[in-house]
Amino acid sequence: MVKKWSERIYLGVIFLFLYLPILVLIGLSFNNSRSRVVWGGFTLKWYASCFTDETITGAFFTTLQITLAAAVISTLIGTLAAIGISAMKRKNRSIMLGATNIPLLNADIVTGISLMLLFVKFMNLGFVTVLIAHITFDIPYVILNVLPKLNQANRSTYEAALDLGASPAYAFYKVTWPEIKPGVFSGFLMAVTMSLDDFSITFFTKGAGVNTLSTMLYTELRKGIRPELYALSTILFLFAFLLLLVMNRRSDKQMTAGSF
Amino acid sequence: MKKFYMLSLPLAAALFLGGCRGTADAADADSNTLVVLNYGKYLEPSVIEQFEEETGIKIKLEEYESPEEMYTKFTAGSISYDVVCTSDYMVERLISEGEVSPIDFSGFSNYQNLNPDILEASRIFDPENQYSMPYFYGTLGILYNTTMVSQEETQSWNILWDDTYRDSIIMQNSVRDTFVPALRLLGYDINTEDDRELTDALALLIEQKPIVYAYYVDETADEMAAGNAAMALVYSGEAAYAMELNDDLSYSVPKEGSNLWIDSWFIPKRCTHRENAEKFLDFLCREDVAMANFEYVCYASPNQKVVDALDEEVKNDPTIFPPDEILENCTVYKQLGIDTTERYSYLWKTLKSE
Amino acid sequence: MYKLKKQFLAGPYFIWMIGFILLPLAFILYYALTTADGAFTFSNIAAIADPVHVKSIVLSLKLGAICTLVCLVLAYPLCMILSSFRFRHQSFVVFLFILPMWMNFMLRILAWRLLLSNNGIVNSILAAVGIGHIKMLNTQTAVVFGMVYDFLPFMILPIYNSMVRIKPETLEAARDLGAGSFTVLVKIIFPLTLSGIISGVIMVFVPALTSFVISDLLGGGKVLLIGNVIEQEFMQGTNWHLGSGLSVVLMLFVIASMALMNVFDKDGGGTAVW
Amino acid sequence: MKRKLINLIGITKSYGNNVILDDLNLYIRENEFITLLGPSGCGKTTTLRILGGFETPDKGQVIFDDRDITQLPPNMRDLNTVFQKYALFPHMSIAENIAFGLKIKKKSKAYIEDKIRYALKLVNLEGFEHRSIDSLSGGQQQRIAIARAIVNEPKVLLLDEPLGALDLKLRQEMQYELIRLKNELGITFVYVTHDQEEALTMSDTIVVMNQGYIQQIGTPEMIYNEPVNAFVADFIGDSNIIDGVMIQDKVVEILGTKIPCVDEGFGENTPVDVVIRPEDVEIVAPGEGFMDGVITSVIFKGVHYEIEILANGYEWLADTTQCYTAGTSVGIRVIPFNIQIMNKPESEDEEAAEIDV
Repeated sequence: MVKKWSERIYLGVIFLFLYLPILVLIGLSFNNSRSRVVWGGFTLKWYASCFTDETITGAFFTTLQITLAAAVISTLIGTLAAIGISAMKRKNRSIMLGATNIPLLNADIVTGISLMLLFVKFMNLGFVTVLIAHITFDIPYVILNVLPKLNQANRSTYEAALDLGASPAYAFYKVTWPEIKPGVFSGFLMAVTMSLDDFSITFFTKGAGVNTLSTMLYTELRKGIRPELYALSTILFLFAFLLLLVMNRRSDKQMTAGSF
Repeated sequence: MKKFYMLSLPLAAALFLGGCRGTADAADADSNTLVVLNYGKYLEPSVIEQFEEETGIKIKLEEYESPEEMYTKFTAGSISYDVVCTSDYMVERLISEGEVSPIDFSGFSNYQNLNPDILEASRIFDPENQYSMPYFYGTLGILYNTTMVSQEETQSWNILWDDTYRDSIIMQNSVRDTFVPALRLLGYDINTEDDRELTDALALLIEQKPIVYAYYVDETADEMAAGNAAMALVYSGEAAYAMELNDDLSYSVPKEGSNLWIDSWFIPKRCTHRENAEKFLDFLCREDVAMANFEYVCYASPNQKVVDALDEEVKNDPTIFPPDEILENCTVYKQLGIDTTERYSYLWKTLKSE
Repeated sequence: MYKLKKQFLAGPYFIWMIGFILLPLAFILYYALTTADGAFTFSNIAAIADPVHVKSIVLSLKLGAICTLVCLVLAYPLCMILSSFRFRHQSFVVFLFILPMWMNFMLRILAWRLLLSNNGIVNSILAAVGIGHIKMLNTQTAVVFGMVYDFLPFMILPIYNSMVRIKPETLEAARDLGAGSFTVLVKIIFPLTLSGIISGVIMVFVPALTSFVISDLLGGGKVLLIGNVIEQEFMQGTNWHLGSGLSVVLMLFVIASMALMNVFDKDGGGTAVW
Repeated sequence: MKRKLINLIGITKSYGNNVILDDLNLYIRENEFITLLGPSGCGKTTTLRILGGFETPDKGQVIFDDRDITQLPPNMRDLNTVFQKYALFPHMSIAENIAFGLKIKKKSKAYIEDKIRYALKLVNLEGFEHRSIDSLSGGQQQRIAIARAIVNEPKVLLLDEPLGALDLKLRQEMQYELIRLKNELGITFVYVTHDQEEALTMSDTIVVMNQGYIQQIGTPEMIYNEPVNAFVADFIGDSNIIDGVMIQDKVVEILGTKIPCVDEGFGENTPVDVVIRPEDVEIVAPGEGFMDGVITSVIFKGVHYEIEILANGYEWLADTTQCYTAGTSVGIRVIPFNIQIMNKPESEDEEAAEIDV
């Protein structure tokens, strides 16, 4: 019993550590003062104004577009790549995986600048370049999520499906897909998260007039962050939080009584 | 196929959002646009709307945080900016690199509103006043908390070396600004390229480092407003913002002298909408527009009409409009040679790694 | 026949990789090995030997190592507790830890500044309890703290994943054969989670080594990491050649640390990150 | 009789509202090969896990060697388990796996090496010391799991469906191995299975369980020949189980026909279950038995034919060595001794609880 309690306390402390800054930011979104450090009483006005301010909604929609488009495209390319890589010989596989690790391991700023150096040689910076950059650093997350699931998946079931006359596409859809689906799904969500959170790479690859929430925040650091941004971030966070709860409820229902 | 459908849903959403954006992008092809590069929050949003309404020109605004950052993006050359606002020495650098084209002020109807003194001061980086148009100006000084520091103390940069304020001093996280107090205390020119003088200043700054609370690039105003430090090296504009948040704060420029900065507009050579750019600059000189911008930014305006229209109290506020006796001791940054720039960069790293 | 076809599925990614991963890397290499005039040089790489740069990379290695160790010590027991819950959907746990990232990173670090500053919330609580003021912000400790905060999930996730893969009967078998809790931990759980630990260590150590925003925001600009040096060369000093040279050196350190970790990874499967 | 080594007293265990074991009482004698037999969910594995120390009963006591070990953790118990899915340590070699328990007991190196060699010999895998686990077949892995358990010289070896994952041939071979091992080692085996053939082949004693209750305990012969209720009869081998009415002592009516039997004391006109084993059904010429019918199918089973006869609306199952063709009219006869009469349970719950030893 003591062990149970100390375990719970430990869990609680870690989660407090991870979520404390978020509580602070949610608190700030209700602060009736433009300053981060002065409490001016409770207000909901930032929630009203964050949807009327055009620059904020503009940045918000750009963020959503880039995040979603990059996540979907990188999920497609990444999943296909993972399937391809898993079918490769050991040597080719390690070469591919080595290259895949580069964007994960490089300093963000180096990735951002190197992409910028590339882009300016061939095209104008703009919405598309940010999108390409995001896809580039999203793909590794997708591959690394899908690949373990492919390795766990039973290869013979796929072959059995082919043996039973299924086309490769149909066999993939009916046999392999259900097994890697959780990996693809979490890869997609990782990609969304990473895109949403990125600043450095976006900053270097964006063109005039393209602003995401991160880059907008950055330009506001010196002269005070508009409190609407706290409100918007809170909304975004709560949305993700609700999504998680719904997902968890669904998994509760699927929970079996456990084996005996 | 349900699963693929699910996957395609976010893509559809993205494309839909893209469709909404599409209208904005379409303006790109339209010649009637203007790509503006400016510091963050340095332009009253209604001014943009007003300009677009009056002229039908669509503005695409790009913002940045520090001149060096701007330089990185600007020289990468991927975006063809039509009109750029940046700091004095950066204007000078770009002029010397041949990136700036002269502005034809003869077509302007509001150019004469500008204060000739400031135009004169601008000659340090733009000798003929032909490449740039001043937008705002101000000083570098000490923002201090009157409950912790007295006004007399802040009359000299020496206060920043006072051990009684250990962990209560905020410096700038940018190399030239932080070197200014040290150089002035030693009696050197802030535009010095003398290696020995710079090394002396570095020694002074290394001596200071243990008592420094932080080198902040941003946030100084907020930290001061929160009372987390007694004083900070800041630009007058930031000081004004901080003082708005906290009545205990005050601002002064030490007698040894400091930096006078002038943020100016210029038109790059690669500009593709020159006519629109000049229209825009002329528009900014208009009294009502300049006033709107002044009220939004709260920095000293070089627009004489604006100054004349202000209350005496504001006009004589030394935080916003530096008095002449202070200006006399202040110098505008000059662009330094490549060797000195690299030297500075190295000294800065040395200081930080101590 | 099918095998051949399957490999081609990686085709689009392969092209993407060459275009947007390897080619930019080549640009960095080009800059690293040339001067501003375009002449070939090793000086940008050799610049790492400069005392200032040595100092910053040593500091980066030190703080990165401390951060990794703290993350490991915090994450391991946490994963043991979490894995005992046996969630039906492992991804639920994953999302619990990446959920905070839906709040912008810079905002979260700023919130920590608010919490840790001299007159901040934590100090107010400490003062109220009577412990008094502790200077937390703008120290190396604060930087490590911020790194641990930011990178902890990347330690937790791979370890958790390797932990839930251990079959319960394997642990029962060990207990059955007379192993006490400690022996089970050392002889069974630890070796079976080793590849997860290695992934976690890499996923934490590498970004900690290259980070620069955290040291700026929580270190008050007083802590100069190699990431800060590179950032400065690109953003302030505008010496891209030197910045690229140091980036290349940093990448060599990263590769070296990965190779070192892989020596311990018998499975050679250190890539199973999630 | 050997002494009682293990005594389970009043064991009750439930998960939430799901009662797995309800007041179970059972003793296990020294050197006995005892099998817990029943369908999945009958509580046999839970009983084994309580013995092994992996579960703690909600109520009741586990007495081992006159000591209450109910709360003792598994690593302190003097018994070892062979798991259903082998549960070998994937990161260790075969020798390391086998040495695991011995190293914990701090045995000398020479002793451990001796033991490994001995154990591998015992399970017919000599020379496998340094192979890795992945290189072994299922049967080999299972034998390593057994070797790993027995080197510790436990007083009791618990086996949880150890042969379940093996193919038929291997399973039969392993059955003989287990019997041989038991005889060589002279220790108590507690064996859990749902396979009645396995249970009948190897056990000294079989405990038939259903829904958390013990149905019958006895030697394989007893269980097979004298099932105490329809559940046991049905579960152990094939049976003809027919609704009947006990007209009076020694006379039972099934399918509209009165036939003689040897049972008494059920009262008059009592509904009963009548159980007749297929091999006890004699096929005779029409009119010579107590009932006539038509053969509907004949399946060759190697040693015998399995024949289905439709008579009075019931599909009789009969085993015979003689060959018939489908469609033949035949008579059915069973000698009274081979007719088992059982009380009908009033409800399903009672069926489970009926015999509670």
